[in-house]
Amino acid sequence: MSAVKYEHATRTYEGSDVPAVDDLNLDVGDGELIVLVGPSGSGKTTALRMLAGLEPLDAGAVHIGEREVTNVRPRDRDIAMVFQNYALYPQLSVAENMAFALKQHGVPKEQRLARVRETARILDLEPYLERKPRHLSGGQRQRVAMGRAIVREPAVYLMDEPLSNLDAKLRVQTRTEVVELQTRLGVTMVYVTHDQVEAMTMGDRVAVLKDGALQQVGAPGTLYHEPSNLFVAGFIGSPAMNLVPLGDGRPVRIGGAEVVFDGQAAASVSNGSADITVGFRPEAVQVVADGPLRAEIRTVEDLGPEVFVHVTVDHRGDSVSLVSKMAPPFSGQLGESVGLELVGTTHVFGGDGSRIASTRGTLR
Amino acid sequence: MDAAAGTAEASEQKPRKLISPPRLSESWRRRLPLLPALLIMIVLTQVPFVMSIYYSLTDWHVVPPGPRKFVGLDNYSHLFSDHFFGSAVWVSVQLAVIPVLGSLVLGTAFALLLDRKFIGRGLVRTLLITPFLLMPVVVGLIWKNQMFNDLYGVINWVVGKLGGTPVDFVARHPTMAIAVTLIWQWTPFMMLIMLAGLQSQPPDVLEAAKVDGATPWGIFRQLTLAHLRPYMELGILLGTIYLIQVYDLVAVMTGGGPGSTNVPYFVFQKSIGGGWEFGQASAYSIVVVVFSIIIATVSLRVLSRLLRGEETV
Amino acid sequence: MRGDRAPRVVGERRWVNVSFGALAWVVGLIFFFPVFWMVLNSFKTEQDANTSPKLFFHPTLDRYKDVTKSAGGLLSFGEAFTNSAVIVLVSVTIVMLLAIPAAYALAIRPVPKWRDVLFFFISTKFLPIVAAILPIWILGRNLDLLNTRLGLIILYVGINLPLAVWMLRSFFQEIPRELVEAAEIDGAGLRGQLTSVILPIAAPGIAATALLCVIFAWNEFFYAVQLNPVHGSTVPIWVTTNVSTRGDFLAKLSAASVLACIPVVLAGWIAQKRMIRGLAMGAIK
Amino acid sequence: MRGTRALSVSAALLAVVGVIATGCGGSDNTGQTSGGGGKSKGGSINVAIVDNPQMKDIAKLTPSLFTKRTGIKVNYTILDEGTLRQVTTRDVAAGGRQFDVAMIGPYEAPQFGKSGSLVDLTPMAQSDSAYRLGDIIPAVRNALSADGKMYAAPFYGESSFLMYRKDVLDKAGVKIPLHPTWDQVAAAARKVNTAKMAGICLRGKPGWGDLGASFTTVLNTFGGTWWSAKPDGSVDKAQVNTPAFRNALQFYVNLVHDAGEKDAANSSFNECLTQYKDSKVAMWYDATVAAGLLEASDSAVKGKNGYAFAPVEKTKAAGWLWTWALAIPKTSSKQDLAWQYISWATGPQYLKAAGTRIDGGWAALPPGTRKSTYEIPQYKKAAAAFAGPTLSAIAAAPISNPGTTKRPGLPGVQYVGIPQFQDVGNQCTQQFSAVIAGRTSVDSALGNCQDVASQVNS
Repeated sequence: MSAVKYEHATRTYEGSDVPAVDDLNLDVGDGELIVLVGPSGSGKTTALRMLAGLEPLDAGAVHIGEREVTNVRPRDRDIAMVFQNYALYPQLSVAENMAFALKQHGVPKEQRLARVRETARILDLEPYLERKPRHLSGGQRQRVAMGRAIVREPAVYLMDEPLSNLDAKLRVQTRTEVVELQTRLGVTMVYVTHDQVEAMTMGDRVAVLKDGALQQVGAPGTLYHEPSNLFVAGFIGSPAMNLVPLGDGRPVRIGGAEVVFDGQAAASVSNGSADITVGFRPEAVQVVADGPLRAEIRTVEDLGPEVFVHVTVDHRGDSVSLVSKMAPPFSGQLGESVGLELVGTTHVFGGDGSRIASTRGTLR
Repeated sequence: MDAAAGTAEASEQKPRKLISPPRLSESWRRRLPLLPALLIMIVLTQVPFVMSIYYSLTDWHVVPPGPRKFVGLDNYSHLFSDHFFGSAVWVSVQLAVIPVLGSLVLGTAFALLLDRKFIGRGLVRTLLITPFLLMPVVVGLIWKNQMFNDLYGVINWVVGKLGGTPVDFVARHPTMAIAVTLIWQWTPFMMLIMLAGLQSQPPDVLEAAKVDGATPWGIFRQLTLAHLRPYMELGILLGTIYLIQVYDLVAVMTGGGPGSTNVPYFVFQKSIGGGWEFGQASAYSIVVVVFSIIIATVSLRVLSRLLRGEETV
Repeated sequence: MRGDRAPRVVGERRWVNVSFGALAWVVGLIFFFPVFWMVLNSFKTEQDANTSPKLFFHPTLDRYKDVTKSAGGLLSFGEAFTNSAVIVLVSVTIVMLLAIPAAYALAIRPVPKWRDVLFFFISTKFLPIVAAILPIWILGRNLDLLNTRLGLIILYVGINLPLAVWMLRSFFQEIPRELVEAAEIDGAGLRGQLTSVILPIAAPGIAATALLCVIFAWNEFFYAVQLNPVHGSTVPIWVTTNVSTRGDFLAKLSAASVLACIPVVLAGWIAQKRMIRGLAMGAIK
Repeated sequence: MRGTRALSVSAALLAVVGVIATGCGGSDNTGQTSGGGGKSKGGSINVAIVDNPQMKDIAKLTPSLFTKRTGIKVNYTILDEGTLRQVTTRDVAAGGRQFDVAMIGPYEAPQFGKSGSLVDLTPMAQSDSAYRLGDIIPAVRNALSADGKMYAAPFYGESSFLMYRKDVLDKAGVKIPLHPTWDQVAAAARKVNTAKMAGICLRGKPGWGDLGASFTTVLNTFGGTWWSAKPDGSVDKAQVNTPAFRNALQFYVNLVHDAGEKDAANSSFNECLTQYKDSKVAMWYDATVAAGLLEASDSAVKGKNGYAFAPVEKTKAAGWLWTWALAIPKTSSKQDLAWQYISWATGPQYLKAAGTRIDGGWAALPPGTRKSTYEIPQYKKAAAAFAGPTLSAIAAAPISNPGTTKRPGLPGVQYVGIPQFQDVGNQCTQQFSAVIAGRTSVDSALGNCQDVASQVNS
């Protein structure tokens, strides 16, 4: 039985004819942490707000557990939500903030205090219980917002980019704490972020959205290795996948070198006549002294465990930039002319952006 | 006049060259924007105030025109024994407290009604603001002749239609009649402040409360009210300041008398309203100022949270 | 109007919203009734206006003719209107230009003794205006400011400045401190912070403050009649010239009052547009 | 995007200031002279008048009838009685130099004259043949003079008398003699008083010029007085706690309670006029100028009214005398221009010229100042119903001995001609009005009034 279910959920804001969320179908399993990710304006926050009941649905339905909640008031959906700016109640103390939801549902005072104290212990907020939100740091405020959700023990947790206002180091640390908490409590969580690294590291499954439409949903690995279309391929992974549009020219050539595909997919690609785009991850291309594809090094980013080499290739007259992930040490100098060699998987995308094939390719 | 107002602008307009103007000490840099307003207020209000204090120490009759004789504290001596002044103060208190609270409650209720979207919201908001746009003299005349009038008043017309016996409001209950008129006139003032207050409330806090299970009434009681508290205090402060000065409404509606002469009308009667004793009138006014400062000090520094806030550097 | 159509709030039954809308309309109409009655009277003959409430009558524009018909030497509506317009616009503009920086220096970058300064501002309003008129009139006479627009402009700045400073300070308190600091880090001075952060967020408050200052200045009668009875007379003086101690005047007064408050109604309507929440949201994101 | 919107707001504000500042600077000084309209041949004068219909008529006719002839431009300040008194008294007494001509009443004229604030008009009036000083009704001239010097030229005069609905009283079989007594009037009022139509309309609104005027005429004829007088005529002791004063007040209050109009405690001239014309009251004791309004063409009660002298009790006559007159403050620098205006405004020629030009026609001429007014044929015809009673009422006004005992502040019937009376009158009438409204008792009102009145020492 799925904990959360979007069924053809659609929402179009007044005054615009383009739907913010267009015919979304998504099932979330019980106890699953699903991440909605996408650039700003992709409808991820709107989708979350539709689940929370803060945005009405223009079509379709939303279910929580076995109940359809499309027209149910937010307060009757048994959900908790952490907002991007935390939305703490300015006039109430930390304890009162955390106990607020329980108080609305008439939970007796001592029980409220017990649960608040328990949650405060988990999030080590005990010393701040009597403080007002404005006297807390960003990180503490974020934890209070989390605490407010946890105390409620709701059916579903909704998180709207809760870490985006934290500094980088705190963000990484809080990210792992959230995942630990979610697994330990075994609760269903719908998490929205624009940061694809956060998505890949936190989500049991990740749903990529663009312009209101669901591009792909699946495990992080699947998205990384088997992107369903050009957008997902380009969006997931950092630095992004190398994409070279080749139009309908056959045989498939990049710069001076020809790309040879092995496996049965190669046949359908090489003798077809549709426009295609070829893509390969940075780690799928290596810089070698004398490979068939000539390129010139532009910048070298040494991140310690790996080195990213940015090169430009002369492809049909204009220079295309590619990036390769090399293992240290890497001795290439700026401006040096080098060769490129394909080692990993090469993806082929059709004219409409959908992925046609993923095979090993070699340059000759 | 415009030159003074310009100083705050001029000092900023200098293009921020690499070498900025000589570094003013931090506290002076903070005082700069305040100076024009502060200096103008000091000049405009303290000169007349000091002159008033001087007049209160003189016996100055204008009719028949007589010279100003310095009499020291004579004017103040019999002031405290004057029971007319006492009853005037009591009327002033009533004409400040009842209208302020009444218009605050109504103003807040209307602001809440108007904070939601509904068809024709802009028009209803304009309708609700108009009472405050009229001149007090006109408001007094409308209410006296057309609403409260025993024979021709609309209220008595309705009372008559409902079978009740018409009541002569202004004559029988002057204080309440003026208070009701003031409530009608000042509710829009309070509504404006409350509306601006409501719209400064962060929207995500309200959504969080909705998600947390609070009913609209629960949200108002526990969150909005607390958020509005500084605005209510601001409304009460500014409302009281203007209501203790009400004078033309009393003159037009009742022409003074027990239960309607408040302090401003009392002082008016003592000076240009017929008494023409500028010395005594100034004395009463200085006493009013002293009392007002005491009351304001207590209410602002102790009760209200308007002046609370972190002490600065 | 269309922009006001109620957005569907999830789970809220239709009639709840409609009933609140209806309640707002009912309250609005009841509260507006005395003004409506005044407007109605302005189209009646004095006979119809001064008798038991009459809803149905044959309307006439004569009262508006009587009121606006004027001969040389008499204060005409046109002259009073220009006087009032100049006095109100200049004085309120000066008040806002003084009050905004002052409120900045009392709320956002507070000066050391900001409590005493605020207290001083409000204490200037304690002296009953009826007593203040004595020294002010004598100062006006000695500085030859009687019967001049400048005299009332200066006076109205003194009257409205405390109100503006107090209100703006309250609205400036609402501005999240980090936004101002962010602007400051970008090198914005006072003016930069004002235009980029403070004005957009506090727009509802500023609009409300400016509107209230205009209303107080436009309707001020006592000082105006005492200081400018001959020249530079304002609209309130013109309205009261229609009151008569011998003979009916209600219909004429209503007509004069309707004309007098049209500009303020417009100001109110314009200010309202600024008071919509949209602006504030934009800045925070 | 939001930055630009905010910028446009402040830019607009600054632009407005710029335009206005220059404009204001420019218009500011024109503001001073715009009234003057540049120096025309005769120059310009500032005149403050009360806002009664007759005064508005002359203000509208001034450009065509006066300025055209003399080139003198007249800037009018029209104010209600209360505000006018505030502004003119301070200007005259404290040297405001705002007015060249101020309209004042017989209460102020003698006082300001004696204190040297006003120009003595007698020499100018005598030397100006067109003015015909002798034509002025003696009682009116004396009321405006002190020690034989006339300090204000009367423009408008009124006395008080009794107006009643002849038709209603005839139907009730009630007769009102030409010189009735208060007892007869009270009995008649109580007889015709019904729920629909009150017996008599008497003023009840606080104010020495409102309730004060009506009540003081009753006080005088009931043998009461506000103060007793010393041999030299100055104020002696307050007489509010005397039986005569109490009887007068008790009589007045009882009559209003028994047969008075609705909303009595707030009623003055205007309110009673409305109720009388609306047939809500059968009788009305007030200013003679009311007759002009009752007999006006658009009046619902035209031709149904009887007029009788002001009711008396212990004295022969009780009608009050009030006149609005034009005076020249000593501080005015244009006294010659001022007199030219006054002699036209209060002279006989204006009365003849205005008859055909004013809305109300001949009947709406300013009454009660000159004998010649009552000899103008068109006026006699138009004002036939009330001209006679008005003139005789004014002539009979006992301004030098209104009561039965010696009293200070003469001449003056419905007020005491001392500066302190304005304040005492206001405070006491507030108490009496409260009695009429039923908020306080006669005794406490008299007690409070006695306290206030006894603070006055000569």
